[in-house]
Amino acid sequence: MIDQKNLDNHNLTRDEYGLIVKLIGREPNLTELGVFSAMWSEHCSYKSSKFYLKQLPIKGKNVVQGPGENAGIIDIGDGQVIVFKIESHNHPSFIEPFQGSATGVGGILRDIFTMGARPIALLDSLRFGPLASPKNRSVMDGVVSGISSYGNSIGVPTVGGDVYFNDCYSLNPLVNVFCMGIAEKDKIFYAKAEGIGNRVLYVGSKTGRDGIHGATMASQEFGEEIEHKRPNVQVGDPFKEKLLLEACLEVMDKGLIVGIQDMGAAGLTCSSSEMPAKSGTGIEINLDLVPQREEGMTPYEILLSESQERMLIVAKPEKIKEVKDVFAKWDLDAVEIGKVIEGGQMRVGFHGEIVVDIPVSAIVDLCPIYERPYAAAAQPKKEINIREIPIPEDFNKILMNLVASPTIANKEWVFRQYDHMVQTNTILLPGADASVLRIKDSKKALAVTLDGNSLYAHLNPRAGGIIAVAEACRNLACVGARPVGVTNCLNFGNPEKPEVMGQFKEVVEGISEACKAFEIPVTGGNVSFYNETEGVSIYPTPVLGIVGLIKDINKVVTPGFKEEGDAVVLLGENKEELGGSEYLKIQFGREDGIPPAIDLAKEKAVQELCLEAAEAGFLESAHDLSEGGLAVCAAECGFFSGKKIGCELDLNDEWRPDALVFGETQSRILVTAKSSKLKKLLALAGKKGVTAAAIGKVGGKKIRISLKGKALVNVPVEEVYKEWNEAIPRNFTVK
Amino acid sequence: MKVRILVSFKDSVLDPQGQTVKNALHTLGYRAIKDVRQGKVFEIDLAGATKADAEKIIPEISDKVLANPIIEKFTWQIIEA
Amino acid sequence: MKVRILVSFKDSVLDPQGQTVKNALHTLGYRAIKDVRQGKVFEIDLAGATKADAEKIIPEISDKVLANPIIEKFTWQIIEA
Amino acid sequence: MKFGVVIFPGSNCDFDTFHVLKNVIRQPTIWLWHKDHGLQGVDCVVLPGGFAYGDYLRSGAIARFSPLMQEVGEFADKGGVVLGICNGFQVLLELGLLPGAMLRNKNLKFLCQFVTIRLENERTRFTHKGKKGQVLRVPIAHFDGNYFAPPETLKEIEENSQVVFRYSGANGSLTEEANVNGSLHSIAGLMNKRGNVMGLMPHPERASERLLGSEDGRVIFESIISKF
Ligand SMILES: Nc1ncnc2c1ncn2[C@@H]1O[C@H](COP(=O)(O)OP(=O)(O)O)[C@@H](O)[C@H]1O
Ligand SMILES: [Mg+2]
Repeated sequence: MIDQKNLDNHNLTRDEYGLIVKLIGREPNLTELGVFSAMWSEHCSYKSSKFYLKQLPIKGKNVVQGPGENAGIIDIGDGQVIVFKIESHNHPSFIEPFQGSATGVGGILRDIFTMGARPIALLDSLRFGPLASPKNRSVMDGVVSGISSYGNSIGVPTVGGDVYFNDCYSLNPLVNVFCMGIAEKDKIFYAKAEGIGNRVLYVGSKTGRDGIHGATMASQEFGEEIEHKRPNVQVGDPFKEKLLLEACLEVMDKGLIVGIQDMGAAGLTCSSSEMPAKSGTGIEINLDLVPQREEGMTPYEILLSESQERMLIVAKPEKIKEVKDVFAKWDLDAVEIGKVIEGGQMRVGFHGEIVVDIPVSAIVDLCPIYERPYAAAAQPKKEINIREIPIPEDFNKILMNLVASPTIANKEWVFRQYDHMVQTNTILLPGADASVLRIKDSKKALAVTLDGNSLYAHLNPRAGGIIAVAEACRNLACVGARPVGVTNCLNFGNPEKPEVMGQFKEVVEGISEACKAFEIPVTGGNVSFYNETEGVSIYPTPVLGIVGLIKDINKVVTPGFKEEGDAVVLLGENKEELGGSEYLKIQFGREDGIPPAIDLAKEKAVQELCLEAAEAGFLESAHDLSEGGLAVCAAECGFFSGKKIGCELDLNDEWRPDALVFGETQSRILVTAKSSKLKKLLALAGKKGVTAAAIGKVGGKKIRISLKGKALVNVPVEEVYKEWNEAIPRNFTVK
Repeated sequence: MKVRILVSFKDSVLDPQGQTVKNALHTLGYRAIKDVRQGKVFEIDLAGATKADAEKIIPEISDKVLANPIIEKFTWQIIEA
Repeated sequence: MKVRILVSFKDSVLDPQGQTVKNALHTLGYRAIKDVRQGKVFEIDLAGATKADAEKIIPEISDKVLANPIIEKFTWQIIEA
Repeated sequence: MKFGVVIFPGSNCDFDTFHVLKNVIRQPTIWLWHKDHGLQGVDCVVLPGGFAYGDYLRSGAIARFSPLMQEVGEFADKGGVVLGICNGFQVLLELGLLPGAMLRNKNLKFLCQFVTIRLENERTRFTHKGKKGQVLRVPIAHFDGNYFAPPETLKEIEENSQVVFRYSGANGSLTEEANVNGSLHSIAGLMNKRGNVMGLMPHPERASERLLGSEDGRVIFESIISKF
């Protein structure tokens, strides 16, 4: 008999239980309850988010697969597709930073190769508490080593990502991992269990008692309450995954299988119910045949284990031998554990008894969808009275402080630990606005970026959503890439709280609005709720992963200044905006105000200008203005020049000097051009109706910025570089 | 005083390294080997400390620094007085 | 039978991992710790094997596989008959 | 010249190396599977980078026992040309075809970055197309690249001019800073006494195409394929 305590332990409500009984026509046994609990968890069912996610634009000419599969698929022409997706691994990464983040990488990789794509790039979006705290440092150290150990070992380059620091992440760090793969359009595989009588094969690591209830855990707040329920965090085995990757791609390439699905959250339960649910079939499996690492495992444990590096395959009986041979070649076992049946039931046997017998559709498709109450919460904070903020004297000092802020500082300490060059496709290494990968045997290249400023989203969720999309696209424009597809990871607090639901609703609306404006389809994503500890929630943190296509690899633009004497041109308009800026935070300790306004039509025009100028060969460099504004942008262009070249810029605006130099007004890109091409560039801007001002020249060893001839910033690039470069590593050096 | 601390994955946790070593040894013909678990050993010099000191310090640092109790366990012993 | 093999760096080889652990412990205030050396431990299950078997197999695999004699040394003992 | 690229379980620079040999250096190149027997008449065996057997236990420690490696050992004994890159270098050390061993990088972190290395010995099978003192810009990507050998061994290596590359500054100077992983004598690449087996930690295959930012690595492949 299922009692209230059972329900509490399984994080199911009375109503949900009532629905389960109705759907299966009787009371479930405990194992069946476990199955429902995992599949109806927030993490697997998206029950709180689905309603709002529906508004995301998912259509597009180039969309081969939108949301609903393991990953989204976009056609890039010439018979090729890209397959990409982002996932969160926040909770495990806090409990065990190394293994938590490592297994996060393992999970997203499986999502990609399970579709027949060879993974070609990983990116990671990380959020930590301030590095002054030893705990935060050790979380960051562990997370980065974990990602590095898994990605490096398996040989997929980790080519980019982002890292932000804020108090709100001290007890809830975020680890979002993105993976992209490439496949031939006619060789995509899906999680199908078609063909009555086809066999179900289990491949990969043995099943142990790890991570039971992982999905449920990711669907609850942290607190003392959940402490005792904490499962073992799984230990990743990248070597096993590498074998699995090669073997799976080989059986797919040889056309030996019908369908395949990884065992991620909710393990065997998830794959063995989703596959038949998608195909309108049923499945029969015998748990006695499942390879087990430990003795005496119960059906409940076997079904809900989240042991890593496992896949479920459906193949025709006559192909079984060949499938097994391929796996044997890679030192892996493929074990027959069941078959596809008629009738839509999931029927699980154990020691000669049927322990689960429920309709797959009930588990997979009929979870209630909630339109949770939301409060018009998180109203944008009141406009700050900008005149209250004194204009500091020493702009050099501010620039030094800004580049030393870990959010802005050089992230090389992180990406130097990632093999970002393996596969020899990375032609624009991490550090740039977007990473660029060549596609061998073609003139094309792919650009990828992750973005999301949560302070903006905290101050105005809708603007946060819009800006995250706009900035990601702008980053792509800076390297000369046009966006082709979007994935997103939405990290929030407890959705049962109306204010959090309010934030969620607005962020999603913002993302939808921006994606529609850019006419780019959302092909998938991930929602991570309950990033909340002892009642304190993270800032709403949307992370956008956007992929762009470059038609001619020779037209790629890079952020570094090139030659002394090149003209510096600012595309876009300056404004007087300081709300939510890194400048206010670092200099005045304030996280308030209204984040920068954004006009999507203007944003698009600026990006289009940058793209056309790149295609026309007018640009020597391009880098967008974001955290830290113009001064930080110009300094970075100097750092990326390789020779630490400076620049001399003179502005001619009526705004406050600190807003001009450090403000984060959107829709601006700093580009350089040979003086011979300057006129053409400005003419093109005029034609497109985009404000563009020649504001100075590349050259010298200093960053010099003045306003109407009056010097504001005048500091050697080398000195600024040193601060920028050492800000993160100095937290980790033990003498 | 010298202390030895052994840290290894809990029995229920997968030990990919140990597994791989076991497989390698099998391939080399060492069939007598039924299982291998791999862990870490720390030898710590506590010169001047008393047994009571060790009994206070060692479990503390093992739990806090050397091992992560979520997935690892430890044992320790004094190997030199 | 169960056997434990400890593999550690020879004294002539620097052990930066041990040093790092030591520094970390110092930072946390554990000043009593004078030195840390870090190594590997293997626990091997030889179910059904005799002592003589172990005495033959263990030094062999330690020397050939588990330790690299250029940089490492090993010791072993039977921990469960 | 016919090349054979060995695939161990866990190799991950196998495709990259194959690509450069076949499409950039344009030589007949075949795969050699670690479980197979027979080197199929190759003139040069290349052990690529990666994480053979996950690098569990020690880098290269398990791969050395692969059936094919016994034959690679015999091939080397007969004077066959063998090149080990990164993990391949580690395998050669474990196998004893090259002297010494690898320790963790001195900062105990994985390091992926471009480095500069100085060509120390140009009178080798692997470098005769280059010049002594020439500085190459080539990426590294490893956790265990901190070269170690006992003093007697080091002395012998130096006396026999077996050091082929050292980590150096861009101007060729040997500094502690340039020696990113802490290798003894800044050793980045090493050959055997006979001169037919070389291992190096940097990845020449990642620096053989203009698009990737450096073509300095080609000198090694071009030396191997031309008459020495
Ligand atoms: N933020 C989102 N935007 C669009 N689609 C989403 C979002 N979050 C999740 N989805 C889609 O919902 C589906 C189910 O989520 P998924 O993350 O695949 O579950 P699992 O963790 O089992 O892989 C996927 O197709 C995913 O792309
Ligand atoms: Mg999935």
